[in-house]
Amino acid sequence: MAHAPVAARPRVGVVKFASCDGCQLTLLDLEDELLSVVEHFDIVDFPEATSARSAGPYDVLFVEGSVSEPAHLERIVELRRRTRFLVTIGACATAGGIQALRNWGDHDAFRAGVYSNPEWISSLARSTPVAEHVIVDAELRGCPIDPGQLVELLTALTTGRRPQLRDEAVCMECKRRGVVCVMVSKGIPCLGQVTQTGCGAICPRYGRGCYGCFGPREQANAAGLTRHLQMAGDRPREEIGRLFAGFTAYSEPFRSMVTELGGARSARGATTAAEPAPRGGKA
Amino acid sequence: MVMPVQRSTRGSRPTIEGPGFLARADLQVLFDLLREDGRRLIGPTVADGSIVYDDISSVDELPRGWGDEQSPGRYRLRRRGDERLFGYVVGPTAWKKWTFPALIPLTRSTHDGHKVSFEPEQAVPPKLAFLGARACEIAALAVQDRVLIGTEFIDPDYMVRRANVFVVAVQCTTSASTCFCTSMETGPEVTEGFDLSLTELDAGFLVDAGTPAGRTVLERLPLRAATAAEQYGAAATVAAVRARIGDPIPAEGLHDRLLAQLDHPRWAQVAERCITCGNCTLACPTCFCTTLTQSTDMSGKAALASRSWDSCFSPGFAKVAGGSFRARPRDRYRQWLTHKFATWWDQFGTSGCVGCGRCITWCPVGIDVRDELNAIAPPVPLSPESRLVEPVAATPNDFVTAKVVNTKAETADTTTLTITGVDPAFSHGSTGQFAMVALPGFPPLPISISRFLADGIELTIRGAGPATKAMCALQVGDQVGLRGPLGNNWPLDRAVGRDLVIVTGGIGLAPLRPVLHAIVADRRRFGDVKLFYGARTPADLLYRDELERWGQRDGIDVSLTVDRAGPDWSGRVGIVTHLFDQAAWDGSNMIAFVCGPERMMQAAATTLAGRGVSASRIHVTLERHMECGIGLCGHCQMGKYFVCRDGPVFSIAQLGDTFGREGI
Amino acid sequence: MSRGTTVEKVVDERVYEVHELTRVEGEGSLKLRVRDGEVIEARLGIFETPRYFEQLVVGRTPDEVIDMVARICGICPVAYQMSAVHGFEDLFGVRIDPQSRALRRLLYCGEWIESHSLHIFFLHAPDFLGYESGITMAADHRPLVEQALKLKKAGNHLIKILGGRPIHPVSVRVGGWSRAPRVSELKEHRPALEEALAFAQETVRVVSGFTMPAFAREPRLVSLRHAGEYPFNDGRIVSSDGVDLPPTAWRDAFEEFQVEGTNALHARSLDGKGVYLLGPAARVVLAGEQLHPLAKEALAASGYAEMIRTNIYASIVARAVELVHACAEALDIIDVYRAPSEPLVAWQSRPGVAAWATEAPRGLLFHRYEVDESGRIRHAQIVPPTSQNQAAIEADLVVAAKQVLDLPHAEATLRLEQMIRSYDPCISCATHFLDLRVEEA
Amino acid sequence: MQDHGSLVAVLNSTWFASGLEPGIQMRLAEFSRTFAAEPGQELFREGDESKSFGVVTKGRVALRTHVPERGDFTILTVEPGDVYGWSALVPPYRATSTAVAIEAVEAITFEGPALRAALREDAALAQALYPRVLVAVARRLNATRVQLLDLFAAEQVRTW
Repeated sequence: MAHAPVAARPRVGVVKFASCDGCQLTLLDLEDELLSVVEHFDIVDFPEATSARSAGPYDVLFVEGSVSEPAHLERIVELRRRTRFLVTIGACATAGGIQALRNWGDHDAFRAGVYSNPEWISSLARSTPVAEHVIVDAELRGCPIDPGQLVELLTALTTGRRPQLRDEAVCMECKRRGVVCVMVSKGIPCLGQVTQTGCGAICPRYGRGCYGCFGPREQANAAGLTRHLQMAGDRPREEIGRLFAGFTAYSEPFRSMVTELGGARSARGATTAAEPAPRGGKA
Repeated sequence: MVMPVQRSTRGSRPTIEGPGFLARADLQVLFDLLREDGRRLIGPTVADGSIVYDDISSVDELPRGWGDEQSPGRYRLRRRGDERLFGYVVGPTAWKKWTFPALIPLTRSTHDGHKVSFEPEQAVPPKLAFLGARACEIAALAVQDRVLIGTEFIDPDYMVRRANVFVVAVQCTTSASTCFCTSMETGPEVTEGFDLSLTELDAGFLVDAGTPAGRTVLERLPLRAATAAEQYGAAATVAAVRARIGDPIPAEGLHDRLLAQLDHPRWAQVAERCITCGNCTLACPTCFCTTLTQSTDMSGKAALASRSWDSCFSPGFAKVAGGSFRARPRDRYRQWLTHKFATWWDQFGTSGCVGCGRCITWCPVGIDVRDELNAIAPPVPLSPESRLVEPVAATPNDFVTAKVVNTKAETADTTTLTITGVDPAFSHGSTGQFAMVALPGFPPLPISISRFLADGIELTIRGAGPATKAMCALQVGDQVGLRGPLGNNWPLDRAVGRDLVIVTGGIGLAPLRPVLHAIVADRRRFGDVKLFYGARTPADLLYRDELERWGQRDGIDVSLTVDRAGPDWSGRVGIVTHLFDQAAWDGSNMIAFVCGPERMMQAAATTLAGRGVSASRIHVTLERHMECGIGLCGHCQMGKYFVCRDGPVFSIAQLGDTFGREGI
Repeated sequence: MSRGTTVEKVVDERVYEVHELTRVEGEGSLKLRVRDGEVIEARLGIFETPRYFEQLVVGRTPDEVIDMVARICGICPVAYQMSAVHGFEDLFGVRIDPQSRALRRLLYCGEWIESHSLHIFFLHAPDFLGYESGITMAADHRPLVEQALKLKKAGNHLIKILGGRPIHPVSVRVGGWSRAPRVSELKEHRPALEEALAFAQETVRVVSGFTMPAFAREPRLVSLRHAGEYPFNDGRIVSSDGVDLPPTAWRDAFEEFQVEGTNALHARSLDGKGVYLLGPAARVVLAGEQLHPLAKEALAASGYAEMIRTNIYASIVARAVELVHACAEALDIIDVYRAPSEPLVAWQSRPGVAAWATEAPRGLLFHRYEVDESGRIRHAQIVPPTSQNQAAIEADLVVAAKQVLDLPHAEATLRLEQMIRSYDPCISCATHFLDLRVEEA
Repeated sequence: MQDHGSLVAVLNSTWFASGLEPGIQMRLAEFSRTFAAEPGQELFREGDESKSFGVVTKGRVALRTHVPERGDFTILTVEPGDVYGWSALVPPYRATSTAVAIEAVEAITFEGPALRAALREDAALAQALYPRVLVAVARRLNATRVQLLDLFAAEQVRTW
């Protein structure tokens, strides 16, 4: 963590790997702060927003998306080399993203399941978080990331503060906001207890259970929650598995829960599901 | 306003005559009066499938006809099928949301070149009225008063917010399976810390004032004097709530018991279930831990420090440079439980728990602190055990026979019979229980057991009528018919770790004698034990040799007095309450057992209450005509109790207004 | 410019190439080869990484699908939620509360405002005004950019009120909403929307003032059309040449097919006419009579009512007109809104095919799910607008080629890039895969 | 004659005089003296003129009354802090019982006539002292009533 401003006016890059662009869009969605952000940060590379390009070096690099195809492997290492302070943004970059659900399946079956000409397509068998490949200096969780946390990180970078990103459960935010617990009062399964805070408890506030898009919190007792859901709600294992098989499924301990309980598609699921088997036609 | 009150478990009634009766239709008047006073009304209303506290302005927003079902990890609304406005138990919201908000700005600071400046934020608290505060919640406010403004350092934000609150209490007329205010001695009766109190009846409310401010409002309400029936009904409902809740946690001595179990395996076991989500701590009405967060603007020149609720369950809570010093979930659970129920006493002279049950209901995985406490720090059973055994010959027409092996003339008219060869159940009976004793041709009589022996019991009988005279005349070798042991017992386990006062007169010492035996057998587990015993004359004193031994050898402070004596008597002459009516006691950690003529018990209870002993800790035995001893014959009814089955031992709080009332 | 434009000097061949398109959503490339004035290759390459969404949703429940498919695109997540939820409700015969349906339109208004304002001011306008980005544009046009940000925020905030957050909102459920907003929450947003409407009208004036490169062709247009409303969530699939199908029946007239060198699939119509164009221009032309009066007014005043059909660069005007419509309709919906009596109606899953098309900001978005007996997805097909537009884009590259040949190479390349941006391509959307119909050439 | 300071201290240690204003206590001290009695020593006899009013500070004083044929009965014991000889303040100033020390007794006594005179002249003193006397007498009256009830007599007593 930086303890002095990274640079007077840090050179910032925003790059993407496998992702939906929602997290980098969050930067453009800082409507109130955007113009002051660009005063304090020199955005040198941000293809989605500007035609001005730079190959670095970067004082700060925001990396969106998961490492998901062969070309990504060298690219992330190369980017790390040109970066002082590397920040992964969003569930894809920090946890592998929703596309990491394929990690439980047979990749070839997946491709064959959708491609008429799979050989034209290059992608890795597993979608993995950036931190599996290079050292990450800071991460912003969430699918997508929270604008408030992004601003907190940016202001912390300009002042050299430690960004104040809490490691507590989503429940804490529910309680602070006076949101009635959906699990206790409605019996809706909720991952809030095992999920890292940051979103502002959106799902419980909107009458549904947390689906864990900010990923497991430190020492998340997913096994304990699972036992309770099985006993109290006597739900089928696979239904509980699907709770964890979401946007951060590939982060432990969610990953073990999915592996143990099911919920993500197996390779067999893939081939049978692709019924009728795809037949390719070239134009 | 309720200026912050120090919490005490004492049941002192507000010094205002009342109560009045307010028709339900007129409740809106109270709303309007409080709003005229410039107050925001915070009260119960149905939202998101539960009854929450929120801004309300009209009676229509109250949860009319709604009740709730609560159990560990589960809360559901249910229709009551009546028009009650307060027919529910405490919900998810705690009043601290307004007196101790979840997030407040603390300090604004600026940084300009070498210059720095710091501006404290000043709270401008709204004038509020809390409508529907329950006894446990008022106790919780008092606990936070102690924590936040009760010591030399005060929280200014809390102080101003708290001072602006007008408290309208509502007596509990229903309870949830998660309630345990009785064990924490915070309820269900609201006794202090309120401006107005309401007790809801079918047609309306009993209204009482607790402060001059409350009085002023009360006087402007369209009230009529409450009828005796209404007052009795109200008292009876609340008493019924107390009875329903029971005493789920044996709280006495819990402090020491808990701190002695820091290495109990159960800590690790509960940590398997605990998600460390922190819900319990934030739902708790007394938890006060907070954390500071700094935020700066993009330039870094202006910063704001804010304070928000934090929880000892969050990993970051105990983090220092070297990592967390409570690294494991088990450490955090232990920290929370031991703080709430033990070390809080050491820090603030009160329990951190008020027994509202929120941490049980709102634990998403339904962990019940009561179970954890009873598993980790169970009360060590006393002998004789406080648990009651199955009586022998339970039916009225059935008796077992037993042999008198010894007789001892205690006084001119009182004899103690030693009876052996009885069913072991008798030996395993509990202090204060009685046996139905029968001789052919005489009506069976309830006789308290005055000693438990390995293979028998002793009965001390005063020959007052034909049957008792016949019993006193029994000789060694004679047989008697017995049923029992019957009735309940002295709550001796509640005396563990407390000072115990025993006040008794005449033959009343007999049912208390086993209590003294039990204490002597396990003396170190009790604080000061005082026995005040009055008799008619020196010659009427029972168990003289034991009295002497208890005083000389067994560390019991024995004081005797008689009503009249001859010149040869050098002891006290006078009434038993004069033995302590001028003592300078702090009754806050005292429990009292009283047995004697009703007139004497009333005087003793009044004097003890004056010494600060709470009504829930003054226990008396009642005498009623008993024939069956098991609540079938109906003779011993007293209000809603059968004295033989529900008693004979009752707390003054249980009896409420019925105690000492003529003709009940 | 490491990956900017380069020129291979070949005697009689010119190559215009952009290895990584900027100011478009996602990762794409452009290649145009012209030999002796004849276009021999016009290719919009899409190298965005595949994420296999149609496979990931197999075995999941409808409500899970709604959460998952939103992640196909961070700019138009609402569109994905809408096509999915309406498809499922159609299959299960769910009758949602009329107010719930109104809120669905309101949510779409929010997304259109957010997406269109982002595209107009931050992706597209810099081309017309000669800037690298909306941000650098702010140096000379700060008030304009500040207004644009407010407008965008007005849209984002609308989504936030309804769904908790602007990107990947959480409250859309089969049967309605997990939570419906209080009337007061929406009323509080009214002033911001009024300001947004005013600026949207201003925007039409501003963009109609831009100098449009000359460009003319008569594309085949496809969009939804609805008798009573401008198409968001509902209507029939119609084309400028007579196609008229229910929103469930896209596959009766169209298909997708794979082309080498791109990770997105192209689409074409089965009638052999092939290429067709989706998006604001198509909607304004085909469903214009349902535009809000204020939007009609703005369109008329712009003087582009005709040109948006023939000149792709003018699509920016159509987009601005739709901004006016979205702001105006949002205000109308809010004014008559009352909380639905039943925000979430109960429903029963039934096996079968759930298919539906709605209008994403970029054009028609078709979803098709096969639901099995246990209420799980057995098979999924998602046809996003950009993959359908690819063929049209490449066709227009050929048209454009003729007009840029005389320009200096770099300028020509920029012009081509600008033309591609006119489609507001959403490449993350386009990048996912579907099984294909066999069609032997 | 003992110094007033220590007398005040002793007075203050009794419930009867504690909390009285220092001025009043000093005033009281003027007519008070300490007094000690051996076990068995008679302080005054029923029917005699009550010369002094006292506060027991140590030991126990029995108040006895004589019943012809039945002899002496102790009807009350005066314990430390409590008063005896209140009849010295109330006409006809004659003892209503016989007071006997049954332990070594220490007391503070007030000379009757002087105290009465002072109470007549010094309204402040009277205002301070009489309520205390009244409390003492009332408390004794209450006890007497309870004793009169003879609560522990057989017919009243619970039989179990």
